Amino acid sequence: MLLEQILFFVAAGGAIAGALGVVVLRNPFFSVLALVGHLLALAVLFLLLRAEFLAAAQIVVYAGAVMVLYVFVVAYVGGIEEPLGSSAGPLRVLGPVFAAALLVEVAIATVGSGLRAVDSTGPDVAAGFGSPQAIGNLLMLRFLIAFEMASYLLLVAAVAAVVLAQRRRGLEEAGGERFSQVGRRPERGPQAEDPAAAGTGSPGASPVTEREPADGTGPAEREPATAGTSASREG
Amino acid sequence: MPVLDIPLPAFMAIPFVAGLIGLAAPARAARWLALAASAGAFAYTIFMIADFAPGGEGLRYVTDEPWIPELGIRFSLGVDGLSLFLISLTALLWLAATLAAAFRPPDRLFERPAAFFFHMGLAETAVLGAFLAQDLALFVAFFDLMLVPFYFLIGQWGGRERVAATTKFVIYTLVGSLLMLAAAVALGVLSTPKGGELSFALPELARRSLPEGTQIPIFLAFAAAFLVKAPAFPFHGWLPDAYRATPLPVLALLSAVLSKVGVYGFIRVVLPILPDASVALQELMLVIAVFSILYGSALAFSTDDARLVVGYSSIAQLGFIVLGIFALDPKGAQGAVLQMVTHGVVAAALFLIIGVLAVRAGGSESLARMGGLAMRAPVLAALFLIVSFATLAMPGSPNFVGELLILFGTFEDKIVYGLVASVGIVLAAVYMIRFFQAAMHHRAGPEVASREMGRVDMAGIAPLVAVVVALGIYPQLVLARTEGDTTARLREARQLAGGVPDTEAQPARGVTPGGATVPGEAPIRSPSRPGGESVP
Amino acid sequence: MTPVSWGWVVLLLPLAGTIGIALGWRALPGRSAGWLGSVTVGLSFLAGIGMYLTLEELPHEERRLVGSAFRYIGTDTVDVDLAILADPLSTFMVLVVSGVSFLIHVYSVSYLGSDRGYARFFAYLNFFVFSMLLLVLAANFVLLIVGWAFVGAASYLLISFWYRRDTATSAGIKAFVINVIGDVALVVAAFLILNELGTLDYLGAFEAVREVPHDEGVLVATCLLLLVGAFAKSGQIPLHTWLPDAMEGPTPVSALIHAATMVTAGVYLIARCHPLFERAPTAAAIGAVIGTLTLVFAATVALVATDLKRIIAYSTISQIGYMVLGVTAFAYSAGLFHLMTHAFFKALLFMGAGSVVSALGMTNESIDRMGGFRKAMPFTFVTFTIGAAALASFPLLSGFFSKDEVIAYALHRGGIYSVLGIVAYAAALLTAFYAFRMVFRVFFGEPVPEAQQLAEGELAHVGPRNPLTGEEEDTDVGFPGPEHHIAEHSWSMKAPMAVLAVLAVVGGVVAIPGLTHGVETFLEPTFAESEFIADKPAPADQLKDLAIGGVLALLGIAAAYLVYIRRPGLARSARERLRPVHSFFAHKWYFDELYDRAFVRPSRGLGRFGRTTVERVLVQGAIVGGATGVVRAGTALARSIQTGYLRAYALLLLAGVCALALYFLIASG
Amino acid sequence: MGIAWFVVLSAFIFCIGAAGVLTRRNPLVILLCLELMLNAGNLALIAFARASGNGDGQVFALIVMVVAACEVVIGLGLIVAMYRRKLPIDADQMSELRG
Repeated sequence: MLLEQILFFVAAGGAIAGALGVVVLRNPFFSVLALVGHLLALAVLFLLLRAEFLAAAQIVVYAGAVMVLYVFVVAYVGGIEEPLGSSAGPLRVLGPVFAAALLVEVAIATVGSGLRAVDSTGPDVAAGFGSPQAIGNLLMLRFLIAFEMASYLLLVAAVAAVVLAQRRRGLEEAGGERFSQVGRRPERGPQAEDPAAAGTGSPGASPVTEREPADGTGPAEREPATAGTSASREG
Repeated sequence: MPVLDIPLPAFMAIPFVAGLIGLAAPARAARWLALAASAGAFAYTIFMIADFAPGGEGLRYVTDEPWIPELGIRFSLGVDGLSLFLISLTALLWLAATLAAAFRPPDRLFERPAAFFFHMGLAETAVLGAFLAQDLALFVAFFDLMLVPFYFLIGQWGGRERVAATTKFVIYTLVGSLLMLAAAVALGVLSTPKGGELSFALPELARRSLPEGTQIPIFLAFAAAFLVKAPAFPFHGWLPDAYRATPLPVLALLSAVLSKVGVYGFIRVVLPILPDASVALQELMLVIAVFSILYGSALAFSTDDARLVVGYSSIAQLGFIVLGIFALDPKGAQGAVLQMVTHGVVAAALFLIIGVLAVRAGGSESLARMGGLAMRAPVLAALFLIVSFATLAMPGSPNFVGELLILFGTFEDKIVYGLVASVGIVLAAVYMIRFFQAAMHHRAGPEVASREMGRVDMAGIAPLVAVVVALGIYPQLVLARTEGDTTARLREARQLAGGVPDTEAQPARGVTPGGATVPGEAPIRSPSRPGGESVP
Repeated sequence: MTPVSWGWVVLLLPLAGTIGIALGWRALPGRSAGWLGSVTVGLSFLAGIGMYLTLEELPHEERRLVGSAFRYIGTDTVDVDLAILADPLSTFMVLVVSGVSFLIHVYSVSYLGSDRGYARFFAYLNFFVFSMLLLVLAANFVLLIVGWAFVGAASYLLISFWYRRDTATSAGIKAFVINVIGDVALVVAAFLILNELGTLDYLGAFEAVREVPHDEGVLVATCLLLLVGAFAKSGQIPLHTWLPDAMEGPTPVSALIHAATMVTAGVYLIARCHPLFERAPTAAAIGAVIGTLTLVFAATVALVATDLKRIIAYSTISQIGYMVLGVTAFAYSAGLFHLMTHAFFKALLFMGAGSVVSALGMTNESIDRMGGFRKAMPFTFVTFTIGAAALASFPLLSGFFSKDEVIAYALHRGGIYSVLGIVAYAAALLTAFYAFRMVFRVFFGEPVPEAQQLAEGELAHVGPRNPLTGEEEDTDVGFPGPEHHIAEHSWSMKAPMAVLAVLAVVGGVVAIPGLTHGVETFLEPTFAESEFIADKPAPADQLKDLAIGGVLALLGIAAAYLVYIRRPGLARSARERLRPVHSFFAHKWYFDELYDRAFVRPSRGLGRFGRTTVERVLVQGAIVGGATGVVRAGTALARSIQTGYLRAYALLLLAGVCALALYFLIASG
Repeated sequence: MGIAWFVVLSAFIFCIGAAGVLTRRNPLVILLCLELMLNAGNLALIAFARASGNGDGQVFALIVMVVAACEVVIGLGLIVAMYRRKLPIDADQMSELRG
C-alpha cells in the first residue's frame, strides 16, 4: 500500500516535471526529451491502474516510435531557438490564466463535487484485467469496428505523410501554376492591394480571394527559389 | 399554340443549361453554345409573339405545379400581354450582348469565357423567370437570383475598382431585396383569411384583401426594392460606380433589362395586390418619378463619361415609366410598358455603340477625348444617330409613342406632373444631341482613329436599330397585345382612385370588358362601379 | 388614281430617294447621287400635279379625302391612323414644297458639286422633303407632330452639315432644342384637343369644335400652345433666335429649309387649324400681335446686320411675320399666297447670295467686304435684284400683290388688326430699304479685289476659313466645298434661278385683286366653313392699299439709293448719330444674351450642382452610406476576430471550454 | 490509492499542455503539447476504466493513441513540407486566414 503511494507520487512528479519541461524548455530537442520522460512516468501510472498492456504500448509505441520520429524531424528542421515572448502579447498572459481556470474547475468537479465514483480506489478486479489478452478480446469482439477504423486511419495517415513529404508534388505544382498566372497578368497585382479590395466586406471578398494567390504576400513569389533549390538538390 | 410548343420551364432553362454544358465543354465551344442558346430562346419568343392574338387578356402557356406545398408556394409560370414583349426583349438583348461579347478580341474580359457565358446564361434564366413568375415567392426568388450572376460578371470581368463597385451594388440592391422578401412573406401571411391556407399565387393574393394600414408598409418595402433596381432618384447611388466598372456587354443588359424587372414588378405585383396603398401613395411615387426625370437629365448633360450620360438618361427614362404606371391610367400604363421595351432596346444599343466608339477614341470613354468620329464611319454615324433620336423620343420613334401615351395618361388626372415631366423631353434632346455631337462631330479628338464598324459590331447593333425602326413604324404591334392585361392590372386601383372618368370608361377596341375572366381581376373592393363596364 | 393615292406617291418618292442614296452612296458615282435626289423630288412634284388635277375633278364639297394605311396608335381613348389628308390646302403646300425643293436640288447638284459630304447632303435633303411632305399631308395631329419633328431633325442635320465647325454644331443644337420645345407644346396641345374634342383627327376635331363656345378657356390654351409650336418652327418672337444661326448650313439649305418651306410650316399649321382659332379669337389676336411685333423687330435688325445671309434670314423672319398676321387675321388665302410668293423670291435671294459668297471664296459673308459685283456676275446681279424687288414689293411683282393683300385684309378686319396693318405698312418701308441696301452694297460701288479677279475670269481661291470666327477650317471633311461654284459658271445653278426669277416676277398674277382669284378659289373648299370666308375687302379698297404699298416700296428703294449710292457718307453719319439705337438693333434686341442668362447658364449650374453637391452629400453620403455602413460595420467586427493566429483560435476554444465547464459546475452544484 | 488523484493529475497535465499550446510559437513544440493533452486524456480514461472495473476505457485509450500517432505523422509531415518551401517555422507567421 505504502509502496503504491510512493510510486504514485514519484511517477506523478515525474509526469508533471516532464510536462512542464516540454512547455518551458527553449530548444525543441530538449522538449522532446522531456516528453519522453513524461511518457515513461505515465507508463508507471498506467501500471498502477492495472493497465499493463497500455503501459507497454505507451513505452513501445510512444516513447519508442513516435518520439524517434520527433527526434528525426527536430534534427532535420533544426532546433529553432524561440523567445517565449510571442508576438501576440495577450496570449502570453491569457493562455496560462485560462489553463489555470480550467484546472481549478476540473479539480473542483473532481474533488469537491459530484463524481462519487472516483474517490474510491475502484472495485477489485480479476487477475487478467488489462492484460493483452483481455484487451485483445475486447478489440476483436466488442470494438471490432472501431479497431478497423483505426487501422484505416493509420493507413490514410501514412499515405498522407508520404504525399506531404514528397519533393516535386503537393503544393509545388499548384504554386508553379499560380506563378505562371502572375506572369501572365501582372496588372492584377496592384489591384489586389488597393484599399477598395482590402476594405470591402464579405460580399466583395470572393474576387479578392479569387485573385489572392497573385498578390505579393502569397507563396507564389517564392516559387523560382524553391524550384531552383529543389532542382539543385536533385543534381 | 406556337409552332413548336415548349413548356415554359424548359424554355426558361435553355440558357442556363447551355451555360452548364459550356462549363464542361472547351472554351471555344462555350461561346457557340451560349450564342445558340440565346438565339434559340429569342426564336421561341418570336413564335410566341406570332402566336399571341392581339387584344385578349389572361395567361398563356401556364405551368402550375406545387413547389413548397407546406407554405403554399407554387411553381407557376405564365405569359400574358404584359410580360410577352419584356420576355422577347430579354431574349433579344441577351442575343445581342452575347454576340458582342463572344467575338471580342481576347482581352481581360474573356480570361474564362466558359465561366463568363455560364453566368450570362444563368442571368438570362433568372430574368426570364422573374418575368414569367406568377407566384410571388417565385418572383422574389428569381428577382434575387438575378443578382448572383451579375455579382460575378461585374466582380470578375469588370474594369477598375470593380470590387468596390460590386460590393456597393450588391449590398445596396440586397437591402432592397430583403425588404421585399420580408414584405412578400408579410403579404402572404397577413392576407391569409381565417382558416384559409397560405398562398402566394399572384391572382389569389389580388383576390384576398388587406386593410390599407397594412398595405402601406408592404407597399413601401416593395417600392424600395423596385426603385433601387430601376434605379430612381434618390436610390441610384450604386449606379455611377457600377456602370463604370461593368464590362459593356453586361452593362447593356444591366441597364436595359434589369432595370425593367423593377418597374415591371410595380405593374405585376404592386398595383393589383396593393391597390389601396398605390392610390394612397400615388403622389409620392409621382414626385419621385418627376424628380428622377429632371435630376437624371440634369446629370446627363453635365457629365463627361459616355457611360454615365446613358446611365443618367436611363434614370430619367425610368422616371417616365414610373410616372406612366402611377398615373393609374390605361394610356399611361400602356405607354410605360411600351417604353420599357423600347428603352431597353435603345439603351442596349447605346452601350454597344459606346464600346465601338471607345475603340476608335483610343480606348477612352470620355466625351472630351472623342469627336469627329463620323468622318470615315457613315454607317456607324447613321445607326448612332437613329438610336440617339429614338432615345430622346423623337416623334416617329417608338419611344415617342411611349412617352406620348405616358404624358397623355398623366395629363388625364395629374396635369401638373405631366407638364413638369414634359420638360424632361426637352432636356433629353439637349443631352442626347450633346452626346452625339461630342462623339461624332467637332474636330477629331487627340487619338481618335475614325473607321467603320466591324461586321461583329454591326451584327450586334444593326438588329436593335432595325427593331427600333420597325416599332417606330408600327408600335401597334406592342400596344395591341399588351393592352388587355395592362389595363386589367390597373382596374382595381383606378376604381379606388375615385371612379373612372367617362372618357376612358368605354373599353378600348378588341378588349372584352369582362374583368372577371382575368385571373385576379374579380372586382371585390369596388362598391361604386364594376370593372370596366361603366357607361359614358 | 385618286388624290390620296397620288398623295402616297408624293410622300414615298423622296423617302425612296433618301433610302436609295443612303444605302447606295458608295455605288453612286460622281454627281449621280444629287441627280437621283433631284429626280425623285421632281417626280414627286409631278405626282403633286396629279394630285392637284384629280382633286380639281371632284365636286367642291368632296375635296377632302383621307387615306389611311393602318392603325398607328390604338389604345384606350387614343386612336390614331397612319393617314394622309388630300385637300386643297395640303395640295397647295405639296406643290409649293416639292416644286421649290426640286429647283433647289438642281441648284445644289453643282453648288455642292465637290463637297466631300455630297451624297450625305442629298440624303438629308431628300429626307427633309419627305418630312415636310409628311407634315403637310398628315391627317391627324400625331402624324403632324411626327412630320414636325422630322423636319426639325433634318434641319438640325443640315445646319450642322459641316460638322467640324463648332459654330455649325452649336447652331444645330440650338435649332434642334428650340424645335423640340415646339414639339412638346404641340404634344400638350394634342392632348387638350383629344380631351376636349375626343379625337386627334383633323376632320373629326374640326367637326367637334363647332359645339365649343367662343373663347372657351381650354380651347384658347390649346390654340396658344399651337402658336408656341408654330412660332418655334417659324422663328417668331420669342423663339426666333435659332433661325439666323441656322445660316451656318450650306446656302441651298438656307434657301430651302430656312426660307422657302420649313419655316413656313407654322403658317400652314395655323391655317390648317383655322376652325380652332376662329373659335378662340383671343388666341388668334395674340398670334397676330406677336407676328406683327416679329416683323417689325426682324426688319429693324435686318437694317443694321452686315452678314449677307443673316440679313436675308431676318427678312425671312419678318416676312413670316406678315404671313402669320395674314392667317391670324383669318385671311388664309392671302397668307398662303404670300407664303408661295415668298418661297419664290426668298429662295432666289439665297441662291444669289450663295453665288456671291462663293465668289468671295466661301470665306466671308459680310457685305462690308462686298461691292461692285455687278459687272463680274451679271446673271446673279439680275436675279438677285429681281428677288430683292419682289421682297420690297416693287409694284406688279409677286411680293407686291401678296404682301399688300395681307395688309389689306388686316385693315379690313378692323379693331386691333387695323393698328397692326398700319404697323405692317411701316415695316414694309423698312423692308424695301434693307432689300435694296443689300443690292446696292453688294453689286454697286467700288469693286472689291475678288470682283475684279472674277471680271477677268478667274475665281478667287482663299484658304478655307470660318467666316464667323475666322478660324482655319478642318479641311479633311466638312468645310464648304473646296471648289466653290458661282451661278455664272454652271447651268444647273442658272436654270433654277431663272425659273424662280420668272416666278418671282409673274407669280402675282394668280391673285390680282378684282381680276384673278386663283389661290382663293382653289383653297376655298378647305376654308368653306370659315366664318370669314365671305368677309373680304372690296376690290376698290384692295387697290387703294396696293397703291399705298407700292408708294412705300418706291420710297424705301429711293431712300436706299440715296443713302448708299448718292451720298455714301450718310449711312455712317446716321449710325454715329443713332449709336444706341443702332447697337440695340445690331445686338438683335439682346435676345441671345437674355436667354443665355435666363436658361442656359442656370441649367448648366443646376447640373453641376447636382453632380457635385447632391450626389456627394445626399445620394452617396446619406443613402448609400446608411445602407452599406451597417453591413460594413458588421463585417469589420467579424473580420477583427479572424486574426489568422492559430493560437488565438485555440485560446478562444479554451475560453469556451472553461465557460462550458463553469456552466456545468453551476448547474450541477 | 484514490482514482481522484489520477483524475486531478490528468487535469493538471492537460492544463499544462493547453498552456503550452497557447504560449509556444514553434509548431513542433505545439505538437508536443498536444501530445501532452492527449496523454492526459488517456490517463483519465484509464483511471475511469479502473473505477468502473471493465476494459472499455483502456480500449478507448488505445484508440486515442492511434489517433495521436496519425496526428503526429500528419503534423510532422506538414512541418517538413513547410521547411522544404523555406516557410518560417512559426505558428504566428502562418496567418493566411486573416479575414
